[in-house]
Amino acid sequence: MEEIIRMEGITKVYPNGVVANNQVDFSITEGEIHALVGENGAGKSTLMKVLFGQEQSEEGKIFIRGREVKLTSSQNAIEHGIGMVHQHFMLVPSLTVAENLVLGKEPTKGGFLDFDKAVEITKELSEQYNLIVEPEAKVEDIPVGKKQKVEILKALCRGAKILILDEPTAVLTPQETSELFRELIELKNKGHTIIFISHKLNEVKEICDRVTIMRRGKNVGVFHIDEISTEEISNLMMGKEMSLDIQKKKAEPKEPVLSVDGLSYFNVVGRQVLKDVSFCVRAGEILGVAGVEGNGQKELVEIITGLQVDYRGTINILDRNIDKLSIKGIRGLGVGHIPEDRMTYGVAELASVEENLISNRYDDSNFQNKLLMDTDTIDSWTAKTIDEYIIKTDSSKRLVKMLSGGNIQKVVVARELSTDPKLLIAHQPTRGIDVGAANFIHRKLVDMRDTGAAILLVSADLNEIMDLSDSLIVMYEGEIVAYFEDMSKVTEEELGLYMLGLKRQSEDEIGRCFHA
Amino acid sequence: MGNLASIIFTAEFGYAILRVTTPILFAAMAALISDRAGVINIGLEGIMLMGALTGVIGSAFSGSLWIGLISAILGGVLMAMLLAYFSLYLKTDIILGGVALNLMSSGGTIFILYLVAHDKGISSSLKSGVFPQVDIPLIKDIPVVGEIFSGHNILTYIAFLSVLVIYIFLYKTPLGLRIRAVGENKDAAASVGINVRRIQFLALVLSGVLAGFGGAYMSMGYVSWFSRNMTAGRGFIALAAEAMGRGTPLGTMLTSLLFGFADALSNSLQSLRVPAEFVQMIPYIATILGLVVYSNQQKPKKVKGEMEESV
Amino acid sequence: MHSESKFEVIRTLVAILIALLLAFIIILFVSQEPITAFLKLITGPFSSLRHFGNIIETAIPLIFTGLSISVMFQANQFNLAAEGAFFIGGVVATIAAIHFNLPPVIHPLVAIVLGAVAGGIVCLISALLKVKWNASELVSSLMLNYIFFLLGIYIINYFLRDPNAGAMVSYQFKDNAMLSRLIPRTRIHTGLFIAALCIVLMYLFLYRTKWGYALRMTGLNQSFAEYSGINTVKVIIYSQLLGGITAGIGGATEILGMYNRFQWQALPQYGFDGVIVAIIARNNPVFIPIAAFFLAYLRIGADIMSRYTDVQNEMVAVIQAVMIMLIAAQGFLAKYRHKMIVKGAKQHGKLS
Amino acid sequence: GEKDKPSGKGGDDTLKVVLLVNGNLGDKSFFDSANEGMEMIKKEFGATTKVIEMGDDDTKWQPTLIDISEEDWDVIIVGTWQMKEVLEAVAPDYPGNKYILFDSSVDYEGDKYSNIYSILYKQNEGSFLAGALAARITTSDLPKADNSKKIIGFLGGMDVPVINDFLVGYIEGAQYIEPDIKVATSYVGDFFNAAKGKEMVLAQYNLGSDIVFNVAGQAGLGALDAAKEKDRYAIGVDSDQAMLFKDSDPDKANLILTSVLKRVDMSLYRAIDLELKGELKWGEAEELGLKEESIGFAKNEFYEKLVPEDIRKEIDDLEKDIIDGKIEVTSAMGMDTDELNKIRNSVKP
Ligand SMILES: Nc1ncnc2c1ncn2[C@@H]1O[C@H](COP(=O)(O)OP(=O)(O)OP(=O)(O)O)[C@@H](O)[C@H]1O
Ligand SMILES: Nc1ncnc2c1ncn2[C@@H]1O[C@H](COP(=O)(O)OP(=O)(O)OP(=O)(O)O)[C@@H](O)[C@H]1O
Ligand SMILES: [Mg+2]
Ligand SMILES: [Mg+2]
Repeated sequence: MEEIIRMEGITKVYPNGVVANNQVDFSITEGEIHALVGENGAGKSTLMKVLFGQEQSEEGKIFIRGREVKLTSSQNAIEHGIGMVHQHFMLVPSLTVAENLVLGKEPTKGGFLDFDKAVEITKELSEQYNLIVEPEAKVEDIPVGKKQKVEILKALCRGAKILILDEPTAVLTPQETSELFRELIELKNKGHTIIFISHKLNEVKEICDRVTIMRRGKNVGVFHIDEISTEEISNLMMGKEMSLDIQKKKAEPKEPVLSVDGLSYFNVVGRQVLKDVSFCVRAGEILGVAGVEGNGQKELVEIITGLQVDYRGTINILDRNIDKLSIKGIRGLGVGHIPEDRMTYGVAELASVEENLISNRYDDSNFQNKLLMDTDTIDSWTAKTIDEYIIKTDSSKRLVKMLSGGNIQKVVVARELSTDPKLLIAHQPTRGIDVGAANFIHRKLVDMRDTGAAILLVSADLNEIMDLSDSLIVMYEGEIVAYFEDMSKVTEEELGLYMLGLKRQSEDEIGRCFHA
Repeated sequence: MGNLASIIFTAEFGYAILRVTTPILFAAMAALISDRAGVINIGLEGIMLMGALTGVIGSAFSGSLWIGLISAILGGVLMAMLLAYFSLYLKTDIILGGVALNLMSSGGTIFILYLVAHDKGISSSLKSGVFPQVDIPLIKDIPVVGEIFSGHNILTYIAFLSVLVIYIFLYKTPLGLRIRAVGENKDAAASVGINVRRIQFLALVLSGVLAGFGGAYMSMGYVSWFSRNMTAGRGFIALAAEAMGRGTPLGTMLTSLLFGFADALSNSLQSLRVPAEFVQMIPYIATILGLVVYSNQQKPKKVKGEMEESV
Repeated sequence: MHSESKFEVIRTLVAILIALLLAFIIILFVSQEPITAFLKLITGPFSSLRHFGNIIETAIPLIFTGLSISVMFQANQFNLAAEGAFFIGGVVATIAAIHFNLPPVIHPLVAIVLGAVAGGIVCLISALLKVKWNASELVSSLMLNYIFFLLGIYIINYFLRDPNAGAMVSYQFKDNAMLSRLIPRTRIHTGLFIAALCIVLMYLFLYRTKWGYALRMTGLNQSFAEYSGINTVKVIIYSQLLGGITAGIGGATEILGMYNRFQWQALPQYGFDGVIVAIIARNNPVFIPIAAFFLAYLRIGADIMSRYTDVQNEMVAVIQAVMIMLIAAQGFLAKYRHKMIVKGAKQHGKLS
Repeated sequence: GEKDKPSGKGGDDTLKVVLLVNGNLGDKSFFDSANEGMEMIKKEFGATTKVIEMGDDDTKWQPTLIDISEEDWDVIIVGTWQMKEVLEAVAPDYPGNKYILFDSSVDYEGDKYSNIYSILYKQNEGSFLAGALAARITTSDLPKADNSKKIIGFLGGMDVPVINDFLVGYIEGAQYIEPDIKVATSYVGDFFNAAKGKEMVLAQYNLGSDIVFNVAGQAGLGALDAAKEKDRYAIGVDSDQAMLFKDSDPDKANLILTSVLKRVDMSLYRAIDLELKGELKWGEAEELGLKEESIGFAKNEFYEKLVPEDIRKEIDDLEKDIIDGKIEVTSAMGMDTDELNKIRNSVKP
């Protein structure tokens, strides 16, 4: 097969001084699915943004089919048949699927937008590639999986022959993921070339032909997928050997710490998002919450942590009703919260590491010295915490936005765990971060459980849920549809059936999760 | 109070509302276009003022009203381009840029006026034109309605027409779609190859065009000369009207009219027995009340914090 | 980081140079005596102690409104009612300065405290409107400026107006009420100390107290602050209250330091100048006095130039605007900056 | 900016006069008139003159006055009440300088200001005549008068003593002719918002007044626009506003019956003339009115054409009575707000 893209000696320095790519060579051949892997911050997205013309590199050349090209804008790259589906959705929520799809190359009739034509284009394309979407739905109303499809269609619609998919599976359920893989294979068979970025090495093994591994801004090797094992890939990514599975002894649950009784919630538009949800989390156990995103997990977490009010039902934490409590009051009961969206809730990226670490205890009396804050105590506490959680930064005064994704998540985890919470709500605690950091965080969670904390783990990542949880509930359309007291009896496939609403336990079985 | 009614329920009062609303409406539409593209244009006041001056100069030196209008638009566009260049290309904070633009305009117009007319206050030595008033056939013969809606300055009709034009532009044309996309999520727009900066530049330029119309109306319609600081805060009012109208052309038109009503009322009430200061407050208080009534009904997220601080 | 701050200095200097060059070009076109005019603009403010004193006098109110705006901007509250708060601070200080009978030192302090309260109320209204009804503080504050201007004028006109005066001004202040002058032959007044105190207090508040911490975190990321348990509603309220108080102190200090009776006929525009000062100072109290001094220097230079030569001082508004926009332009000289960063990265051995 | 540079220090014996404007030129009234006075002084007496605009920032006025006081000028002229206290603070430090203050007077008690000459204007005398004329017109059967309603209008710039002095004279003059006259009064709030001035006057015309007197600087030009739009009468102020528009806008000029003139130019010219003759009374204030021709009532071609002879005759008689002291016009100077309100409210429509 012909080499379709070659990047040579790419060096990219961000305005904040981060050297994201350092003399990277990268090449793909036509018609392959090529994996790009590496730890968080290794420079994968950056390299792809350079290829997509979105970022300009300081040094280096790009060749397409052997001809050198200058890609100075996305428009440029699009013209060369390159399409990119970003790590974060690039959609305009208030516009319809069709409008999002044709944006930038809108069909017109007499100078005006031709909406019907846009819908038609969407339908045709969607049928052609078997990526089913509703053209006239507003993007803000459709589920994540569909948004992903819209993103891919967007690229195809612009005639992309080379598709860059930056962590497309991070937000998908197993079923959605396998559906996506089927579609990718179909695309490949139709002659498209795909660059696939993922942290999930089994996925890489599953559908990719070759893999390029990056570490600290450099390319550390290119392999045929059959020539290399996942262990070897992960060793190359991290530069050292690392065990992947978590050692954990059997849980010894004690009294309930969190009890949720008959919780219902209607969102702003009046849709019922939670329906009569009841369960308990006991001291010394990790209760997993599995479910496709958008089935009420987000609201559940927001209500328990006080971010959302106006619900019906009773929530007690350590026998105290939280109905009248502020977020601060809830935290005061000994609740920690690792939020799902770390850049929105987890950190203030323009504040320093230190400032981010103390946000839940800045007014603690031992941090105060009369009217002023006691900087000495805070500094030494911060230094200790940075050490303990192995946060890679050259100074505690460094802005958080200068850290890599994994280290940012460690800042969040360090802050939430170092208060020794009695109840920890961990929502997607390792989403989109590398194996090393994820492992570290998993181990910390297990340690916490062992010292008697109650942990509610909400995650769309089935591996994570299956590995960590002591017991598990499954949510579907705002209801608990299954409860597994013993994890060893559950298979991934079976979970999938519950998550998609194809199966449901009896009320009695479900009711067992309410230990009160 | 009988007096009050005798002021409000007259055709003249209705007519006055439309007249008073015109410059605000132009400026509010200008605010709307740039706001929808995701750039706040605080410099409207200055842009309008510059348009008012360049319009008078253009009209006086060419002897043509239409060249005057074009000059006003050019003046507005140049100012808007300056703001756009600094804020979009040199990354000057857009609010600071707007404040600086207003500063530049309030001094700069006087400086230019002095260079052109050797006068620092008013352009009355320049013979500039005034846009004609037009009667609308049929409507003009209907009693009351005709008196209110007919016989306005042509720019007044253009102002109200611009609402429709902008509506169509924003919602029915490719460029309008791009402007809305850029304003809502510029990364998304950029990812499909839309040049975000160019779209925002264009939106600011359009904003300059509309504010230029507003300026032209001030100095060649409302009155027949330029005088220092003659926009007198209308650019700010327009921002309020746009915010109150929640960024939709129709809503913004209604809120502009509301302000026009309040202003017309304050102009009329003065002749009665209310302290001038309070009467002059009416439009501003009306705007704040409007903001309260029309602003997002959704409560700020965390009101719960107020109820109880800690355990 | 070190090269970063070096770059900021360079950029500021280049911006000033370009603006001055532009000033010179404009002067060349409009003046018969361009060299003199230009020299007056640049050196005039330093030509005598009195002129230098004028810079300080002008800088004092700018420091207050700069601080006021910066604390609100740090909390991400775009409240521009500092203008109205400054004005009403002056009005209320006037009431105290006329109607109270207090010993020296105490009298101005009481007047300033009352001015502070009044200023606080002005900005507080925007905050409450935002908290209760989600009304944009930017818009409501612009309206409040007019409302409080008119209210202030009403108070002066109907309750404090000196009928023997030939303009709409208040009675004279009690002698005890006025701030004393510090340096003979200048009007530099003890308000300078108050300004200095406010700078220090504001710095300590923002960077060394828990309330300042909460305020800054709210400004940097409100969702994060809420999630962390910070009561952002409270922050929104007290940041604007504090901004109003600072502007109110400024208005009171200006009135008692520079005037012997209230005589503002229009909004004095210091609130908008405060935006300029705050943004040039990057909202950092430490840099506020420098930015204020710089702006004051420019304005005094312009006055002196127009007084002695044939150049109209309005020209300087244009120069000021260009200079301010260039200084605040993050992207100005960005290419040069990027080169410097790449070079720095190479030196630190990050690139092989 | 400056008009002319003083020629070198000391040296020759030409008179050197400087005018400090605490605002800007181009107001088409007060300061422009003072500026014209300076032109006359330059032309007639061969004096070296300079005009400095100090802008609107009142904190800059005192430093400027001090700067100028330290230069070599024979006479330093400032105007308005706002400069009075500034002058009081500065003048005693420079006993060798001579200062003229127009439109206000320093407080001469205690002999501190022997180097200041103050000029006050009796604008109320001029506006008394305007009021009388307006009252006559509104009850007349002139083509554009509405003699069913006895309402006349007044547009002020700001609610300040000088403006109210005009107003009180206007009301008194009108009541002198027509005791139950109504006067609609509006204040623009500043002196530049012409659009607002126009709106307000339109509202007054809508209320039934058929003639409006504007005393609002540039904002007052809006009043004249309103007159044209409504085809009603107007009275101008400060400069002869009918003549101002005679060529550029004859339709408008044809509605401006007269203007009340505040002749700052004449009064300054007169002062310098007296000074050269050695007759100027330093250390005193003079009140100048119709008699001294420092307040004028424009009797131009439009006045002659538009105002019927019998009314003109009546106005002339009134003017004579004022000059002779037979009629004494009330002044709003020193009047408190309550009293003023009583007068204003008594004639509100
Ligand atoms: N816009 C930016 N400005 C400054 N630094 C950036 C920017 N984008 C990324 N970086 C930094 O560049 C480095 C590489 O980032 P990049 O996003 O390419 O990593 P990645 O391999 O895609 O990581 P992840 O798996 O977390 O997505 C990181 O240190 C990151 O913090
Ligand atoms: N602005 C900066 N100035 C100096 N060094 C920086 C800056 N930003 C990031 N760095 C450092 O540059 C190096 C490369 O960054 P990168 O984000 O790739 O980290 P990383 O090695 O991927 O971290 P991890 O594996 O923990 O995610 C890191 O040591 C990081 O701390
Ligand atoms: Mg990393
Ligand atoms: Mg990435």
